[in-house]
Amino acid sequence: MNIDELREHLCSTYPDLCPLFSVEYGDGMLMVDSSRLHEAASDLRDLGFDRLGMVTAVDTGDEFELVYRVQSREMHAGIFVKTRVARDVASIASVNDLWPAANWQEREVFDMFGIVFEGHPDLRRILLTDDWVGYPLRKDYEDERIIRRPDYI
Amino acid sequence: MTEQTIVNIGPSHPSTHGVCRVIVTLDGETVVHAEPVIGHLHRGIEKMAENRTYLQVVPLTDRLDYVGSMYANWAYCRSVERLAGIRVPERAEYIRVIVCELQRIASHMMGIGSTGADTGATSAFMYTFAQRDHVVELFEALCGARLTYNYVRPGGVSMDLPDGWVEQCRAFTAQHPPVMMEIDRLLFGNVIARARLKGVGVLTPEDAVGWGTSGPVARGSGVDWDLRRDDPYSVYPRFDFQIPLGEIGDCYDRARVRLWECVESCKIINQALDQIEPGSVHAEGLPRLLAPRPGDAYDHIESARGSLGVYLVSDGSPRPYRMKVRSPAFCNLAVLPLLAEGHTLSDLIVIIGSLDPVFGEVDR
Amino acid sequence: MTLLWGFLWGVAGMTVIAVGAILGVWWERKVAARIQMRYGPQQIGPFGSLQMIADVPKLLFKEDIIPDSADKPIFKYAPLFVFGPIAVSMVVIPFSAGWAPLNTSVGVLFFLAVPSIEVIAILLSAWASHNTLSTLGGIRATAQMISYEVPRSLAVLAIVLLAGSLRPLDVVDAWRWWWLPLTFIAFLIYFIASIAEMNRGPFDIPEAESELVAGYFADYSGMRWASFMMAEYGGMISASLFGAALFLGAGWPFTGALGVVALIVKTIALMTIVMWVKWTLPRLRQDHLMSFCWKVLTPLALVQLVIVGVVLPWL
Amino acid sequence: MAVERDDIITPASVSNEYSPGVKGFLEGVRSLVTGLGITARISTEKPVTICYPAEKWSVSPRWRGALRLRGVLGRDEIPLIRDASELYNSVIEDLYKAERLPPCVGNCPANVDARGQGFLIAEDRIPEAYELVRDRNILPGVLGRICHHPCESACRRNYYDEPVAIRPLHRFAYEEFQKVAAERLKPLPVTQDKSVAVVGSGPSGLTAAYDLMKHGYRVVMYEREERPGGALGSGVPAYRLPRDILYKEIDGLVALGIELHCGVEIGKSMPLAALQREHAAVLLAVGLQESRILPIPGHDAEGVAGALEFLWAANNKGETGVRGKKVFVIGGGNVAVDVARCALRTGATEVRLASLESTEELPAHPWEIEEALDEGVIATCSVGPEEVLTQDGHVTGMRVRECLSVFDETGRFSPKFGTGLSDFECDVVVFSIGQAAKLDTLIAGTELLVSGRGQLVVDGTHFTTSVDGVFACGEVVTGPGSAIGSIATGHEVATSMIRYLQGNSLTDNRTPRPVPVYSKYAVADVTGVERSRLRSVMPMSRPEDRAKDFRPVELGLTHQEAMIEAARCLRCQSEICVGCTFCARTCPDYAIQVERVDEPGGRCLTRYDLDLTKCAFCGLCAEQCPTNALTHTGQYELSFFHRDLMVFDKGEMLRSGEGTRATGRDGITPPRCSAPKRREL
Repeated sequence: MNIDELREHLCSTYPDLCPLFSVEYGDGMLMVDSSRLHEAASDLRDLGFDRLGMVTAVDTGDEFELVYRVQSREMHAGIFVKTRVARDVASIASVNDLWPAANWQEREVFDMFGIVFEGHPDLRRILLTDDWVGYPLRKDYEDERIIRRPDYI
Repeated sequence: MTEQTIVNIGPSHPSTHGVCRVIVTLDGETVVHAEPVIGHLHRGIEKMAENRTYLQVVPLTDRLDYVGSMYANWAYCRSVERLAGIRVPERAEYIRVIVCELQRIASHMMGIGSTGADTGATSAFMYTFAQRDHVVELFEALCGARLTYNYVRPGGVSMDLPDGWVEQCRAFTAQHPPVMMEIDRLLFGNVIARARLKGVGVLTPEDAVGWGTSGPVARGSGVDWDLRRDDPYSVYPRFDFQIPLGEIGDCYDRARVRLWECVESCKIINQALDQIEPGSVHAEGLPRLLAPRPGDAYDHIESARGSLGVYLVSDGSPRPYRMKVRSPAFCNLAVLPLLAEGHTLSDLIVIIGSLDPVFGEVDR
Repeated sequence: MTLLWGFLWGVAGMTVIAVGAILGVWWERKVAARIQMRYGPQQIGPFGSLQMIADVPKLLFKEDIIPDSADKPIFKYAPLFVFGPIAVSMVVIPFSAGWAPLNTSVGVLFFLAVPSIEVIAILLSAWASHNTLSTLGGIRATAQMISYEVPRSLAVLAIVLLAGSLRPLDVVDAWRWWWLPLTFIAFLIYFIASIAEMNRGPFDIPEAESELVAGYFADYSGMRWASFMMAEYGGMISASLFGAALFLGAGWPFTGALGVVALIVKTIALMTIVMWVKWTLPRLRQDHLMSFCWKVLTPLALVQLVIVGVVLPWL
Repeated sequence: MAVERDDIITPASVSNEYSPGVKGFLEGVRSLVTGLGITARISTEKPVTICYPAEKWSVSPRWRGALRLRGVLGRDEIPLIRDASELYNSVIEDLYKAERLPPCVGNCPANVDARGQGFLIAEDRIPEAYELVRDRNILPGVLGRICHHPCESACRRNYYDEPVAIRPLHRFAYEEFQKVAAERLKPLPVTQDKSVAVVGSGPSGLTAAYDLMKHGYRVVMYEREERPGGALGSGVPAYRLPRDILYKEIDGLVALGIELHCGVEIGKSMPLAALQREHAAVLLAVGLQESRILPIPGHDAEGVAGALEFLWAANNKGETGVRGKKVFVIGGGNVAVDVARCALRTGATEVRLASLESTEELPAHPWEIEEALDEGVIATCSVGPEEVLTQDGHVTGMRVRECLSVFDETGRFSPKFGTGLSDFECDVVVFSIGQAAKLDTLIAGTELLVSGRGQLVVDGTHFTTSVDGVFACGEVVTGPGSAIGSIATGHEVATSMIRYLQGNSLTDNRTPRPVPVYSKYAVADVTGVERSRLRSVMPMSRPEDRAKDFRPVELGLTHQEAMIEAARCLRCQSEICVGCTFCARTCPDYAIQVERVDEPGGRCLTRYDLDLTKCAFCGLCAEQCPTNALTHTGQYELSFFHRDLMVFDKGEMLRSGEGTRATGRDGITPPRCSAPKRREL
């Protein structure tokens, strides 16, 4: 399967959000609903995206944007899979069963954002201590040790 | 089966290459389960970056992979350049390639040397460190620092090559491969080292891909994947170089791949020194305060440890809204429990060393 | 009277070991440094030779840290028993033809047996530290030292067989230069096994700097730690001396005072080789160590015995 | 080890697998011996380490060690760049090579010391500032209104927020100087017996005359027109340069000793040869007198004018005959914009500016275009004149052809035209596509050569003509250019003439004017910048008011505004910290605290604290320091007896760099930042 066929396939599978592709790494983007994330990830893995490069999240204010980056070595392609979860019930299906690489990375996202990955075998804090209070990379995280820069530039 | 012992290796331990703690369940000397506990060096760099301007983040990236600061500098700068649409002058790209290949040598010297040190061959460690010191002296002449360079900047590099630097660099690349051959005979030809390294910590290619490993760890398992060739960035397509691969993915292959890569890096440096032309080393007319358009950008480079990526989100302000470092050492270290199981405690140390983690990068 | 002499010999042995350890450490630091492209100590005294003189007071005055969870009496006194047997074993070494501090008919046996007490002391100190790494180191040391007693003793047996006496002075007297090729395998085995006995690289598995940090003496500091180090260097000195005396003909080709000098030169040469090997070779793993002992050294030592036994009737 | 391609030269010096059995055992033994051999060999070689610290005697010149300040405001004086004209180039070059030349000075064609001006004005020494500027910029009051200020585009302040208002400060200094002009303008003493004639009283002629007078020569100046000033008087619109200012400033120069004869046209009133006989040297600074007009169909119709004539009429008569008419201006340069704006002021109903270049490429200065558009000028870009439409010999309109590109790949002027034609209705067409010299009467009877473009042929660097003793400068040599550019040629020709008059070689030991290169600045984002840091806004009259008449558009700075503006100057490259606080703002770790007081006369840095416990030695602060006052030292021994000692105050920052509290001992010499001697690799 080459890139064009991949695009067609994804366009037909996710017609509402036709992904954009380029042959270069890092340019494909696929926005899926959080309920369909695991399904989409599974599809992508079956299509040859055998590497999960990165799992991370962005606190957009009212919800979290989860960013997965999957790569295919044969196609020389990388796709961002993005999805959004609500802030108050931050929970999403784990992709640990598809790529074991998600194990630590999802733990890190849980550690920093408090997003729960359902089906993760070992969802504990990873970088912070187990008794840490709060999720530091959330924008509303408060800690008196954080030095705020003065407003001038 | 005897009664199992739980042994705590680290966080302060000479062979954890930083501050890693491994909780090892031992059956006699055999590892039943090894659980790495990381985060002792977590400084919250991703959080700190949200409170600094784009330029001020560069010194922070120095402290990610402190064995190879240039890589984090470069990955971050590439991401910023992609985000802000900055064109980098060609000379700057060449300089970046040269310093990063030198950095690869410096970093692998650490990796190979610590393979020796972990197995008890301390002298091999000193020999590789002498080589690393040559590189570090080149960097000192280049940017005035020996560890945290703060050299690659968004839009180019901070300073042009000093006078006589190219000759120094050529002298280094000329003397380096023979020394590597000697290290090869001293360390990897040695019957004891072979016994210690071969067949220890075998990572299958499937696991290597599935667990997201990259760099020498993946290539040691025969996964033919190198961003310099497969996602050619910068001026890498102009160079002729090979990508060494391992056969079975044991500690021996991983360490040997590193050694081989150093020789290939010398080739790249020589070619780059031949091709480099005079010119500007920094993009003209770059504002002091970068405030890229809102959006996100990801770029990655092949660091000494694997694919090092930086994901940046901008909200249009002069400070990154979110910075995520996809650190190769973090992903590589995740396979440690997989590799260590069934080997002895001594092998566990060698396996940690062969993954070559740098905890500044693992913990961020 | 005997008691007094014994006491004086003990003090002399201690002194020899202490001074030898001081010089040995300096020498090892220089050798290791040159192998590693360094200068080593060079600031204190000529070529840094007084470096250890400066270090000894430091070790003496260092805080003596005893872990709370340690078994205190054993923890405190185990180092003495590590160091003591090594010092005692020095008394049977034939320094020159016709002169050994203690001329006993079972001197060879004494030399092989007494330092083995060290194993117990090491195990005690390891256990008393109440530390998993130390305990592991102690167990490793026990296994290693007891195992290597076997090839070492067998190797010495070859030379005893040739000399027909267990008295070291008799061995020295009987030694002829052609014994050297004849017992070369035995000498090698003795040498290798001695390295293993004194827990030095590439057999430093019990200490294993990179694995067990320092193994059985990880929790020791100050003078207690120094006694472990002195034991290591004392072991090196005594094993080298004994090897040089038994296998290399002591003062051969000289006699008298010159012979003592020749013995010391041979000893230093052996010690240098020990250091050279340590700073060159990687460390073995426990299972490699054991199989090397039982599958290589012990059969070879037996082969040597057979060779000697076959040659013996024609002498 | 598996390899992908066969052509790899394997670097592996040992085989991957040993043979089985006894052979393998022997191979193993051999590997051990090999290893022992390698270490034995290395142990006989010279160690790579050095004896520390005895042999540690140099670090990289770029070493990022402890920081120090070279100088500080309040303790050290800002150096003023003032020297005799013939030495000035070498002074500038030396400063440039030493990286001590401020960008504003380097970028100015005449190298006016704008930094010194800012310093003196901030210290309330305004007449001195005027005189400092006048040394290099003969008419600060005039140029303070009309200069295209290359200094401000090079101002380092662009990098942080907005450039310092250097040009308005020239003007302000002139206005303040007028109060004390009477006692300060004294005739310069004539010490030499030779005299010099200058033909033309434009900026370049005045500059040369002033430089010569400073050397004690008598200068006689001849001007064709009734009033002096050259192109400043005839070409520059009065709304930018009120004529009384111009004449008053030239009067000041006359008061310094120039013998000015107006209304004397050399070649007509008296021949050039007469001047050559009478004076030891003659300088021709006659400028350009004629407009170029394209020979397209209809160019000779009534209603077609040249720019110079049009501007002369507008400025000197206030009437150009376009009242109630539509004006079509051809050209995209500054003169064309001037013509357009003058046409508006003399009553044109519609003014259209047509240029070959596209909107982005217009050669006129962007601020000029912006002001013109504000006033109601219509710009039609990327068109070339095709034909003047006429009816009965009168202009009725203009036909233009679309222009695809003006320059070819190599950057040469080579316009490519498309096929699209369009007509514009108009009554007057003004060609503003360049000027030419009219030299035929002047040079009649001499051996002076004229180039194909109608300009005097001169030696490009010394401004000597083909006749001995006759020099030329200004636009008649360089072609159309800026006023400050003409002034620069005036300085050069004065140097040549002084050497000529003293009988010295024109070329020996002469430094050509350096052309410094500075990186361009992007427009700084000033959204987060405090109000107090921004540039003083030049008061402007409202566009709808100013478009009607020739009153000045820019209204000038008040005394207070000027003082604040002068204090904004960063005193670049002076190696004296002015407390600009940019290091503190750049520091990622808040390690620097800077405070200063701003009292004229008592301006000083009150606090400069560097907290070394926070410093990460990233070097960002020293890298961006505009004055180069903050530098790294070569120190690498930075251990202290007490943590409190790690906070460096101002006094500690100003230490000499030899011996610090870091070592606890003063007077020991730390390693110099010298060219590193490296060991053999």
